[in-house]
Amino acid sequence: MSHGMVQLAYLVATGLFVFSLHWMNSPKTARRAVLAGVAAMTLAVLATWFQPGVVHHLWIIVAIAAGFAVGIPLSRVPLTAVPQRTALSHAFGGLAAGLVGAAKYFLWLGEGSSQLTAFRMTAIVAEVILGFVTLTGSLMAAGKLQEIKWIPQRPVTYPFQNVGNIGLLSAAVLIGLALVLNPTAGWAPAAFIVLILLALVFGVLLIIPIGGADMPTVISILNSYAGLSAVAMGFVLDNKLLITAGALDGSSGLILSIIMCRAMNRSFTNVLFGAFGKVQAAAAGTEERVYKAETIEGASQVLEQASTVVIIPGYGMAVAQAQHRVRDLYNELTKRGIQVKFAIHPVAGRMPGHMNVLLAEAEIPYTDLIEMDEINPDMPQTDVALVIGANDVVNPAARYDKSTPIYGMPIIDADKAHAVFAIKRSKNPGFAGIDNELYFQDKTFMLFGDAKAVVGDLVKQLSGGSGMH
Amino acid sequence: MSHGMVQLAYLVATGLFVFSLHWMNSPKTARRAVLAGVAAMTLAVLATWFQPGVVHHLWIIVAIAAGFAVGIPLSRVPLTAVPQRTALSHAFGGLAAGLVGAAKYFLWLGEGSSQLTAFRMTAIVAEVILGFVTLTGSLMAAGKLQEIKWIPQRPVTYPFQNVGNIGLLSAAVLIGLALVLNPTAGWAPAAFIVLILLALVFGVLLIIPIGGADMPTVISILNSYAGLSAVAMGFVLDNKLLITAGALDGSSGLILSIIMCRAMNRSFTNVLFGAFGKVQAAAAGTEERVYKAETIEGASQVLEQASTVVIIPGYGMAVAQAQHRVRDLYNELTKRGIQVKFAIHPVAGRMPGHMNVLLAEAEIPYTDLIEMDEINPDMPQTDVALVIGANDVVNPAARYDKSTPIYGMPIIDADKAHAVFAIKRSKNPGFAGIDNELYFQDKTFMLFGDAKAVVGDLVKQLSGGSGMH
Amino acid sequence: MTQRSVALLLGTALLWAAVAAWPAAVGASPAPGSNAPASAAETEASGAAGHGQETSDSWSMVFVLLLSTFIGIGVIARVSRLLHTPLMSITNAISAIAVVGSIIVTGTDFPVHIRIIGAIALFASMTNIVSGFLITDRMLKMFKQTRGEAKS
Amino acid sequence: MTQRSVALLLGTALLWAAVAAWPAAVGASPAPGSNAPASAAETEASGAAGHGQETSDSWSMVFVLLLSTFIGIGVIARVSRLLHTPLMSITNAISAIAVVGSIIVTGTDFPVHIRIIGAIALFASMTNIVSGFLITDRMLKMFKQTRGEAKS
Ligand SMILES: NC(=O)c1ccc[n+]([C@@H]2O[C@H](COP(=O)([O-])OP(=O)(O)OC[C@H]3O[C@@H](n4cnc5c(N)ncnc54)[C@H](OP(=O)(O)O)[C@@H]3O)[C@@H](O)[C@H]2O)c1
Ligand SMILES: NC(=O)c1ccc[n+]([C@@H]2O[C@H](COP(=O)([O-])OP(=O)(O)OC[C@H]3O[C@@H](n4cnc5c(N)ncnc54)[C@H](OP(=O)(O)O)[C@@H]3O)[C@@H](O)[C@H]2O)c1
Repeated sequence: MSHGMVQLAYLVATGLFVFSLHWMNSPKTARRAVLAGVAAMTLAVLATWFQPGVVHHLWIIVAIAAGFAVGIPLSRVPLTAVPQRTALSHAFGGLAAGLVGAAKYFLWLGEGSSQLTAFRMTAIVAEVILGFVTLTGSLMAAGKLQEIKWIPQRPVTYPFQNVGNIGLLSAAVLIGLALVLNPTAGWAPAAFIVLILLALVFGVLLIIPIGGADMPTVISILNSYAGLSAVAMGFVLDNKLLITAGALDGSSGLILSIIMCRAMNRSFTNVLFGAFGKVQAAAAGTEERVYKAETIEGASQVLEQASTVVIIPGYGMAVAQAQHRVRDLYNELTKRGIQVKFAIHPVAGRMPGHMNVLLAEAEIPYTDLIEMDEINPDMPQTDVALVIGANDVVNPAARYDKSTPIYGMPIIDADKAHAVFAIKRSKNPGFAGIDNELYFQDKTFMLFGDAKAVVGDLVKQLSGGSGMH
Repeated sequence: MSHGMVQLAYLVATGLFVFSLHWMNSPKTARRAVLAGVAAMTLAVLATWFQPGVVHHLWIIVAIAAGFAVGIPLSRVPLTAVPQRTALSHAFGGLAAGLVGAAKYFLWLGEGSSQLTAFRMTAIVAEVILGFVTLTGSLMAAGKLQEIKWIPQRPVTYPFQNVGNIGLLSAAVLIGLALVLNPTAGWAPAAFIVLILLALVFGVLLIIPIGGADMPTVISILNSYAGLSAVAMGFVLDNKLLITAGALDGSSGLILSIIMCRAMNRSFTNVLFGAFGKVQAAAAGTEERVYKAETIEGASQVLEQASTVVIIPGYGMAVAQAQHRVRDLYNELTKRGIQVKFAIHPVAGRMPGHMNVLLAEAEIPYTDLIEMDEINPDMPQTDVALVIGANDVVNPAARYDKSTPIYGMPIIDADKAHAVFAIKRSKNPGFAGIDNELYFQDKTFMLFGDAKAVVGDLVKQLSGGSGMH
Repeated sequence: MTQRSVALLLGTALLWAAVAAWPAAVGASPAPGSNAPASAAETEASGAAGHGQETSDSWSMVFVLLLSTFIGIGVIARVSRLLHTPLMSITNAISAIAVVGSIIVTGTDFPVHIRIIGAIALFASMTNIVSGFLITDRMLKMFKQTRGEAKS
Repeated sequence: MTQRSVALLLGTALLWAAVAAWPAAVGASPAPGSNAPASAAETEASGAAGHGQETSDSWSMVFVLLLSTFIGIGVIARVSRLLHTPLMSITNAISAIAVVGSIIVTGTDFPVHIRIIGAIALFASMTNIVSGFLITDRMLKMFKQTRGEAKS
């Protein structure tokens, strides 16, 4: 393939990538997005492969085959493991970028100083730092999400943590600067290796002080690091396709993390840099207050009488894998002519769009998944709000209690419904560690138990009772 | 200014141009758009000017001063003359692009063949053809819009028009191709001049067969030609800022013309290439039908009784410059607690957004200017629809009569209001040349006369009568 | 914007890109010539645009064109319909970016006849810039949201 | 997206651009070296990415970066909230475009240790591509608009 043809292929691939992300704007066109993405990637791979300089075909085939062998099983993970998979994937992306950067450095080093211009060297240093930080950072994040034993879930803090981290980063940047100025000095290769090691260590230390539950935001930020390292690789290889694809990825990570921070009412910088510090544990409630528990029979009677039901799912539904039972409940209720909608909070669960995928998996039509801002005005006219494993996203304290970590976060107005049922296993608080006012309300009734079991029982009760109706 | 600083300035200017157009998405941020545009342009001009090679400062100052001297008065034209001004401006843009292309060609010609690469030569040919076609085409369009005597308003057709035009264009393209292959041949400079002449002639012939009323669409297309010629100049000068700004302009012209075509229910290709042919005149109505005329007194009584009035302005309001009287009418009616809205059809008037600027000029709040799709559902509940100089955009024939040129065009449902008043000067048809069913309806009453005069009389009647109320 | 028109526009952009880049694609001794130091030196001598320090290859420009077209489509399609008339005049002013080329042709030490051509081009672009931005601002000033605002 | 976050993102893009382009901006003998035929020949010999036919200057790349970032912001901000999880996995697959660099390092006639590094990188990117697109498609298949569609 001539240079011109390769560039043309890259140009078309660039266009297809943009179209791919454009088509993600609606579920109707989204599957086309995957097609466009696959086509673009195939084009890019083939155009690169069939360049005259590329001759070791067997090597390429073996590596690609290995990629398929690992990639296919990785795509079959249960949906609850998607955050971990994404993190692992970022680690792989960071690894690839870092390795290519290192390979290019040692190659050009062998060819003399004319190759290692300041421009290229800057790009290589950026690529290597970003790549290897992403590698270990994402591995740590994946470990925390998978709740691997020897990776502490809780934020780990120790004296001089911030100072140490900043020192480490400064050291890496200084070495990088030295390398840009003297890329071919005798000490340069050794310094390059040290740079890599520092990046690897920094990745670990960056994530250690952040709690497992903050990982989704961290993953999104690592996503944009992975994109930026692809951009840097584009600068190293003088390849515009890499720059564009990397920038698209980088913006995506950045925007998703901004959206998450907003919905949690935390500033972007607070998560990025405040993460160095220790997460402030909320004070436990002072007085013992009373919950009203309700039986399955009672709850199903109330549900049967309702004409509008809003189901508010949260992290607990994901953990319990209760989505299929929830679908059965939805079917039972709609069969009776009851209008059932789902209220989706932007940060319900542990990753953006978490509830949507789970409920879509259970074949609930997405037109019944309503965003918080749209459903809140209807809550006062709702007969029953059924909270399934959600906690922080329905906590009214967010509206007024300045001392709580969730103060100012927009919530779903479950407390405005005529009656509230809440399914959870215990009296423990949610992710933010604070008591939930909603559960002490007069009109709130608790259904204690695992979400899957409780919803299953409700369905059994309703379907058994439906004959007698 | 070093090369790096110049490029940085261009980079920032590129970003500012994008922001400028982004801010045009709402009237609230639109004035910021102008600021960003001016800042970007100033940056680009200064960065270019202060390059080391640029030494003839007096020349530049004189040319810029002349530009200000002509530009300032040109910006003070009445709003009804905006289409002509825009066309004239495109002519200037085309001229500048064409001249720079020609200058570059003769410069590089003097410097030998190594400068005139095939790539650059292709770009120069494209720039020159686009530039000079835009020049004469836009002048013709401006002339037709200004209704200059010796430029025929009506479409001019003659035998072999299409064949002749296509032949001319092919000749220009062939000469261009020859120039790309042999940019430095002995005949090349002469061929280059011929190319310019052909482009100039083609611009005239392209517009002659198109009627004056189709000019707005033509202007938009010429807008995108002007943008594309700037893109070509960017390729010639190896300047990314030119490419970006030109592409922004090119997409704008294209999108506006697509919007216009859609709203007129004509295909884009029909306007682009169908324009070569003769516009089919619609058959005149066969039977003489009866209009009911109404007096100013009668109309103002009905208006006073109404609780909702929708005013539907059209080209006639623009011609009569009646917008200030319309504002007075709006004030009189709203003073009485009557709800008054304006229904804005996307192609009312003679250019996109025409009605909006005129009504904004008359200080009518833009929140009362309602787009067609939004106001149509409310029309059946409207007491009075007041049509001021609109015709095609309220013609119900568009819904069912396949033989009319406007068949399929979405219209404003004036005929669904409880009563309709229509202000026009005569029984003549509108732009599409067909009778308007609406005027023969039982509930429609005509107010014959110039829009400005009639609305003025209505206002006088209402304000005079308001004391007796 | 519907999918169809986006596709149409992408098609146009690609077509244009292909035309612009064909010499590069068929390998007909394109920009490399302009990248060689020899010709760069010539460019320097003639004081032309790039001042010979760095010139970019044709493919970069094609990429820039494609990306800019995407941005243009995305941004313009979201411009409020209210503002289509001012949009026409502001893009008109922006397209007068041809001023950059005009300044170089006018101000560099070229033969007088070339500079005269340049000066005419500079005058024409400057007219567009000045009148385009001024008239846009004049129109935008008129758009008032509330009656109070409109009155004051 | 609010104005504020757009501004934030533009700022980030410009910052990054400035970092990437500083050698060019301060004139510290940057890309021209790579444009010179001598080094181009070396590149050809080493069979690296560009195959020495054309290399673009650093500024072109910075422009491409800026424009791509704009496109990214525009496109991503309009992705349906419903699809944020699949969005994360599709961008994940797209960022594996690093595969391009990996193929060159693996397949060109470089010393074996370099190629081994390349092969690991190629394996890693390929894993991301395959698993990223497959899982995205798997998730998207689940989104059904109507009950009938959901049932069938
Ligand atoms: N979505 C994102 O992108 C994202 C990112 C970062 C952080 N976050 C944070 O995550 C939180 C999400 O709020 P949320 O309301 O969805 O969840 P949450 O506040 O973490 O509450 C989850 C609730 O589910 C219950 N639960 C757990 N396992 C259960 C089971 N098997 N069966 C029944 N109930 C179970 C828990 O109570 P028991 O233990 O008593 O059962 C808990 O109260 C927010 O604070 C948000 O800021 C979200
Ligand atoms: N807006 C655009 O971008 C655009 C672009 C291209 C084409 N067009 C076409 O332009 C037409 C616009 O429709 P329209 O309904 O606004 O206008 P129209 O169909 O041209 O009708 C204008 C009406 O105003 C009347 N009129 C003219 N001068 C008047 C005056 N001084 N006082 C009172 N009435 C006067 C005319 O009747 P009398 O002569 O009896 O007074 C005529 O019936 C459409 O067909 C559209 O396709 C629009």
